[in-house]
Amino acid sequence: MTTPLVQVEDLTIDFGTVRAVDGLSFTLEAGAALGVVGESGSGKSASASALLGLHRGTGARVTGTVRVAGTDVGTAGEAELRALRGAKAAMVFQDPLSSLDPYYTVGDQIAEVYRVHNSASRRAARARAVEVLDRVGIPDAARRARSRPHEFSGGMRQRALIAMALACEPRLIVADEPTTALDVTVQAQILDLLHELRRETGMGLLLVTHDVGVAAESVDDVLVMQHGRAVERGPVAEVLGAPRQPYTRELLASVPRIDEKRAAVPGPRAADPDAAPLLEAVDLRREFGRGARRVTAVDGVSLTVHAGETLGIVGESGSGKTTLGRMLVRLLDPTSGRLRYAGEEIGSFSEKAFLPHRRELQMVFQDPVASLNPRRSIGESVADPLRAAGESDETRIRDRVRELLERVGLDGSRYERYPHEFSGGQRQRIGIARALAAEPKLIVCDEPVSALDVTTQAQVIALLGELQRELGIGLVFIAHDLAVVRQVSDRVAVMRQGRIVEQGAVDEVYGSPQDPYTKQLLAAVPALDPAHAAARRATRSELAAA
Amino acid sequence: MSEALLVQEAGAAPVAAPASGARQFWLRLRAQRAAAVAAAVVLLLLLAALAAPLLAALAGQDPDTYHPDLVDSAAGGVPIGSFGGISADHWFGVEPQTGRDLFARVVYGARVSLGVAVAATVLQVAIGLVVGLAAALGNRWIDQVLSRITDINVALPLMVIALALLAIVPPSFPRPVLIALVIGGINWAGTSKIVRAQALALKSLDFVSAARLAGRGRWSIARRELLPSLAAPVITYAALLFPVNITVEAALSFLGVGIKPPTPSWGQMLTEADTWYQSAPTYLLIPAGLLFVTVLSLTVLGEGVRTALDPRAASRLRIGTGREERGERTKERAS
Amino acid sequence: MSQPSVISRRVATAAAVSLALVAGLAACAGPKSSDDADGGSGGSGTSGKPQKGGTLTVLNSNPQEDFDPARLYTSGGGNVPSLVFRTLTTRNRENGAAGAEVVPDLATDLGTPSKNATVWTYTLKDGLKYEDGTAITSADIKYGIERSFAAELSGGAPYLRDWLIGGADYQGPYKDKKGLASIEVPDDKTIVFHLNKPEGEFPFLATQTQTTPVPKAKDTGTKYEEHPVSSGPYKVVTNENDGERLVLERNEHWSAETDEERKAYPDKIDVRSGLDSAVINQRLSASQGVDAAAVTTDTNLGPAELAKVSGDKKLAARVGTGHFGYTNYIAFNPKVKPFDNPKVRQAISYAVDRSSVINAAGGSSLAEPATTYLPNQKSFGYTPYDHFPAGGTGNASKAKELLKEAGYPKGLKVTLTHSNDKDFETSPEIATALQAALKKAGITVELKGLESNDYSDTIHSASKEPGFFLAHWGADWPSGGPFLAPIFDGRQIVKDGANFNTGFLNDASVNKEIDEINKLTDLDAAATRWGALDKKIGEQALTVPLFHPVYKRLFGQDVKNVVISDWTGVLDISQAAVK
Amino acid sequence: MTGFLLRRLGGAVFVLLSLTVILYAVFYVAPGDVAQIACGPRCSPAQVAQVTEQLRLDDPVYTQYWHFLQGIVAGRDFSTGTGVEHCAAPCLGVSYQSDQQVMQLILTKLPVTGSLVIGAFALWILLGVGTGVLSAWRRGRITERVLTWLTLAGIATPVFVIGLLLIIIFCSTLQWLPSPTYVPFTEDPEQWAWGLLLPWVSLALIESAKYARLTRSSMLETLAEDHVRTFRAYGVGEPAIMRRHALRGAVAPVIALSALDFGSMFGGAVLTESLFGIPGIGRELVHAVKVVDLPVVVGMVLVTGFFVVLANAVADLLYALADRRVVLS
Repeated sequence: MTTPLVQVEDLTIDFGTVRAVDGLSFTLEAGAALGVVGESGSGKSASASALLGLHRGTGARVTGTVRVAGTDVGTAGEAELRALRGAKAAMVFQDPLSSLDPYYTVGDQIAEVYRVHNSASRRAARARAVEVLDRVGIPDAARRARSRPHEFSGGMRQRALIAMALACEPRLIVADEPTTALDVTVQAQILDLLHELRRETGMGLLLVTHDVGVAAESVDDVLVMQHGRAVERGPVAEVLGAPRQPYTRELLASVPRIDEKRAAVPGPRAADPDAAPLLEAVDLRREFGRGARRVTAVDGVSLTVHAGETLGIVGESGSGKTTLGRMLVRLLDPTSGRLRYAGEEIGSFSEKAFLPHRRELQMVFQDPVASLNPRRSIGESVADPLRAAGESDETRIRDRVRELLERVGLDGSRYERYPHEFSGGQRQRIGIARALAAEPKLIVCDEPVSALDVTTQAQVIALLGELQRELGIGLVFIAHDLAVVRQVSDRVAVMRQGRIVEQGAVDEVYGSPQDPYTKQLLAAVPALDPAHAAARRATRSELAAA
Repeated sequence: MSEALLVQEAGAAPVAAPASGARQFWLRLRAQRAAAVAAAVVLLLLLAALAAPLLAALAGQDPDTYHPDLVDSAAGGVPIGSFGGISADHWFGVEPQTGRDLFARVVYGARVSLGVAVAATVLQVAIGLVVGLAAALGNRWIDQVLSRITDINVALPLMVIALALLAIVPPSFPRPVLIALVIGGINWAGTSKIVRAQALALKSLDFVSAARLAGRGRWSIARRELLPSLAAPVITYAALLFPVNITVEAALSFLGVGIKPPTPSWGQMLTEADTWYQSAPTYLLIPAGLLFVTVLSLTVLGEGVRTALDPRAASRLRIGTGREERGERTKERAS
Repeated sequence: MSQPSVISRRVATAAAVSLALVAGLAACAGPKSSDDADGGSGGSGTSGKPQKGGTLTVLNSNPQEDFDPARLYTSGGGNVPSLVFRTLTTRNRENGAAGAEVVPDLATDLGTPSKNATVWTYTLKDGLKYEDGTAITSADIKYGIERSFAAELSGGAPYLRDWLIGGADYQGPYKDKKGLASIEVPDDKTIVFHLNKPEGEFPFLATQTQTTPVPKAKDTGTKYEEHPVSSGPYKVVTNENDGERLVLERNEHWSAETDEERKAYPDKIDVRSGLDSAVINQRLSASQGVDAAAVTTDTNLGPAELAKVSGDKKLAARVGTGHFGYTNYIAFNPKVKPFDNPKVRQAISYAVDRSSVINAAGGSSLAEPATTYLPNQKSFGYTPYDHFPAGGTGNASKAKELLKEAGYPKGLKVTLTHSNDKDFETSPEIATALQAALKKAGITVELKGLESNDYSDTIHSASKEPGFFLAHWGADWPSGGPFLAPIFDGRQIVKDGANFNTGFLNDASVNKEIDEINKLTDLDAAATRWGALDKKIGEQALTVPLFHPVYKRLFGQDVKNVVISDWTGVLDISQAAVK
Repeated sequence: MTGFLLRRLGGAVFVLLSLTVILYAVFYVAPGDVAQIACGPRCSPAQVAQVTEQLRLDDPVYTQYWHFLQGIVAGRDFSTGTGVEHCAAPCLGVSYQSDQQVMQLILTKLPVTGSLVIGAFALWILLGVGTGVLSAWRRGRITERVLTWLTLAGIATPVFVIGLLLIIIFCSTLQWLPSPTYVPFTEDPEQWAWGLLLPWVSLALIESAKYARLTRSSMLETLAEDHVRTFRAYGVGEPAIMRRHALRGAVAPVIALSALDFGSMFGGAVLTESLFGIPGIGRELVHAVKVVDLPVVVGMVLVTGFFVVLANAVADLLYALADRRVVLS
């Protein structure tokens, strides 16, 4: 057996006082595929960057040995390192938009990289760029090579990045969360592409991801990381099928599964379909921009939400689900259509007339960083609805805020703390507490868990369920993750291009989808079982061909 | 410096720089040695200006007493003695023609120059904040009208309006106040543009939506949610405006509409000293040097404040307070 | 729709105040009378006989915005216009006091007075021609004077309007085709002026450019200044940007035989104006390239530059020093309390510190202390007096004593109005120096600085005039008449317009003496009596004379034949040579 | 695009009209008797009254403004005394203090200020961007510090101090250069350039400071971006990264700022014009304000305002051209 393609021994990386990677060792044989899986902060990305010596000159301290394709990354000179980068080992980054220079055409950027490692003419380099773009499935590659990154869709950009990686025929591709920013259907395509390329060229793949499902679909071996250390390594089927370490088990248990029915819900759920709906939208439309640039974000959506029930809304990015959610709580005015709440037509109310109902419709936002004002204490943020309602007794406000914080599982004495002192999941809880402070009848949750790690996701979802049972409020749960939606919803609506393509009881829609788009979506969801994954890959190509 | 640049520079500050308590801000500021020194210098200058009478008394001088015996009348009034008449009594020498003590005039001049610049800057920031916020939060009409007013403000030539206004206002009106009002009242477009742009960006953030859902009104939102986040870009911008305002005051003096004697100001001293460059160089070099030090300190301080307001800077500064910022987004540590 | 165009462009500088030459046009100075006659203190930069040829460059800060003889104020229109416009009489182009005399120009003599000096008759020389070769006639001179009455062409001195019969109501030839009857032209060579009162100084008035001939056929009204028809040694070849750049070349039809005054050595005069005064002085002191043959007709050395020049012998040799009849003073309005009290006015007279005022004005080389209102030159009839001796630095105790007598034992608080111009004359520096001096006498002075137009409006308005302000006055011609009459003749008080009798003096004996002196055609005899009158008026302490300015100006190293008269004080470019 | 241009045009007209209204209002209350100034200091009240009538200053201010607007649209006639002069539309009136038509006055001043601005502009871009690139390239080293100090000196020093120092050094002491004078380009291009060299340099020294800062900060910002990491990860060398990627990021902001500065410089070079005696718009404007010459002030401000407004639009356009991601609105 020859020397491994990648050989990492006792790799330790420190950022200032924080140790990101702690004594990591692993190898990767030529042509093999290794998935590095872990939650955020586990050190997986830092390790990947170390393979190409990208920590040089950044202030991070790196010890241990890293050998990639015969180069000792730790001791190599600048020139040697540059010869490694791109030519022998190429990296595919997470965010395809910011990873490309906005000012140059995609073709030129690939050509530039090609010319660094090959003494080719400008023309030849461009030809090579078109060739690899064509290889990664960019239609009309010769023409699209002359486009700038912002003229590409997200999936196309990610393909372009992969093309760049292919340009110099490297022996190793390091892909750092290559699909995280993408919709499921696109994610599936990219994963399929990587799979195919590997099979074709025989290059090694190191895939870094937080999504166990993605790893299951794409690699032979998997390495689970936590707190900078390797927890478990083995063939993918083995690790995912029969985890030996408790952490691995916990991780796997938290992953929502699409094929799992919603657990039976104990307690009173006052979802009486015959009762008058809490909120009813009829033919809601919303347009942005004027004249030639007009875009219809939501195009005639009708739906109802009852007290005590959860309506799930799924869709990919750009499907209009967020716009719809904001209209439901009147953060956005509908362009047309009707919106009835508690028997009143509120769609056309002025801000002033709506004020009495304002606080009864609340929202929990996706980004736990952006949804709390970083310069105000969290207590003040939670107290906002109380003060706005005219409460001025400081003691009563404090008591109520403490009560709410404790209700969502936080320490009630942390009134004076600022958002940055909390983790993402905690901030999401604060957001929920703030929504509850208004004593709402309905809460629209816009991707409330998509920014969270799986273990945290499960906790937040559980909290929402609990509150709903307790308070009998109506929930609208907007998400792109089909598995999550299945877990929480009574009914589900699938959105595409501003319209609802399918709507119904959750088990019906997931069990026997009618609309082709729903089918496509469901097929794109990565499965945890590698064997199953192969079967689904086949289904996908069938669907694509159809 | 044109306001466009300032817009550009201040605009580069992050929208809603996340998370920074006052203490961390202070830590980050202190961690930058240049900024800390600059802050000390600025503080010293401000103190000197405030304590001008005290300092002058300490030197045993006042800014208004003539010393005809210390200048050579036949030679145009050039100070007698080397280096512009620097002596134990006159630390910075004396002013040509009058023989007034330069040290006293410089410290009193600091009062006027810094005072005018501070007042003008505050005014620019205040007007800019109000107009910018109103434009960002108001409906399309208000935005249109205010944006046009801002355009008019940009197109108004400062010098022309200053000349006209200074002629209109009765001379009994205190000149430094008037100059501060004129500079502040004519040069606010930059601030309002920044504020409008930043407020529009902030407006789309979720925490502003949350405040609306809580039932807050527009102005309450502006005050509680937007203002604190606007502080970073506005402070940064103000630090850049300040030195510009000092030189504008000097330029007004050059055109003959600046601070009036006997009140000293650096700008006025510079203008007067201009022609004395060869025969009494210290007369020019002292105010010019001080102006330079002030502008330098303020600019460095401005950069420092901007860096300190950006929590991402913490890791660069290696004080370890902001490191978790990035990971924080997606991380939950056993809650 | 038609709107009349307009008028003089007379600019802030001129408007401010004193009027007279002062302004940018001619400021100036000639060697002091004591400095004698043989070459002026400036000397003639380079030795050797002046030759014809070359280009003289003039570096100025103020553009020659007015180039219409009707609109120029100063006698001979100052320096540059005098190269183009000849007048009935003109200044004697000599150094010092001799230069303060009036001599014939177009006319054969200084004029023949009759009927108690109310009728003046002039005869033109033979062979006078315009630049186009046509002959100059007395009718053209009459027309030139008449058009100066048109509102479109205002800007000239007020004497023609005040002296000529019917002058006050005449609106100029554009509106009144009949013309002004008090000017007669019996033939092409003769012109007769009928005055409404005796004026022995009419020959001085005849030096003003209004007596320049203007051919009626060539008159283009307000556009005339773009190309005025030359009667002098040079004609205008280029006039760009309203007088900012002027190029004058020889007028081939001018004959030196008819003109004893203008030497016209250079072939070409190149006037570049609009320059910063610091830059002008830098260029003149460097004297490089064209600047070697350069002069300035409007920019003095400032105190700072003087300090530099005085340390450099070579440079000092290239400084022309001149004295121009000019006084800077404090004016009182006795209608305003407490200045109605002569004791208060006297106290202030005693308290002034002339040495610090002079320092503020640029030091002893640029200003001479003044205790008389009239300039210290013979032609004005200078009669020394110092009614309230303040010494060099002020007599504070005497001042306090007077204040006590006046009823202000604890001192006094007053406001001093001044202009905000940077001219070292009525400017803040002077006011500040006074403020410091009066403080010693227990007088607290508050300063009130006004912008130029406002200042000029205020101090010349009978109703708004402040009690205590800085003022200055320059000579329209070197005689006591135009110096004293506008300021102290009670009949010249103007209630609803620009008033210059700022002390509102209306003393029958003064008025009578002015009339008597005006009857004299013997100018020396008149001068003596003007001097005596000045001394007498001085007793009333309506003004506190502060200083007479001294003008110092650089000229390039190739400039020869430097002549600086006491009339203008300016290096006379009609005499300068560059070869 | 057409919509963008039309909206900009509408905005520009509104802004410019507002400027004229403001000026009429300000000058209406300003002290200084225009007729007295125009007539001369020793005019009698009767003469002043005649001048007042001729200048139509006895009309109410709104009538005067109306005539001004009429002149722009339809032109006006003015008496010269001997005849009538027609001021063709767009007529900005005739100076109170001289007889020149304001439009002609502007047309004679424009090339002058234009010469100053264009030369200085070229120089300051060269100097500023060069300095910026150098200090971004040598970031953290002594070169950067020295350059930072130099640029700060540029910001901190008033132009009249720098200008005078340059004259003293280069014209008087070293005598390397002729004294600054304005010679029209059409007359002698070589002298034009020599005469304007010092004014150009003075302006450029001061203006280039901010370009240096802007270039440097834009480049550093770009260097911190993800795509630079991409190219580093593909073995692209540092010089190429600076040249191709970092500098490219500075192009759009520099172009946009240049357009704005270029526009505002037409009315903003007052000090430089005064110091060097360049007979341009700024100096004429200050002079006109001092003598209360309203038609000239209004006309000149209209022109300088026009350049500012134009520059704003051009800056947006250029920015969008330089950075295709930007949408014009």
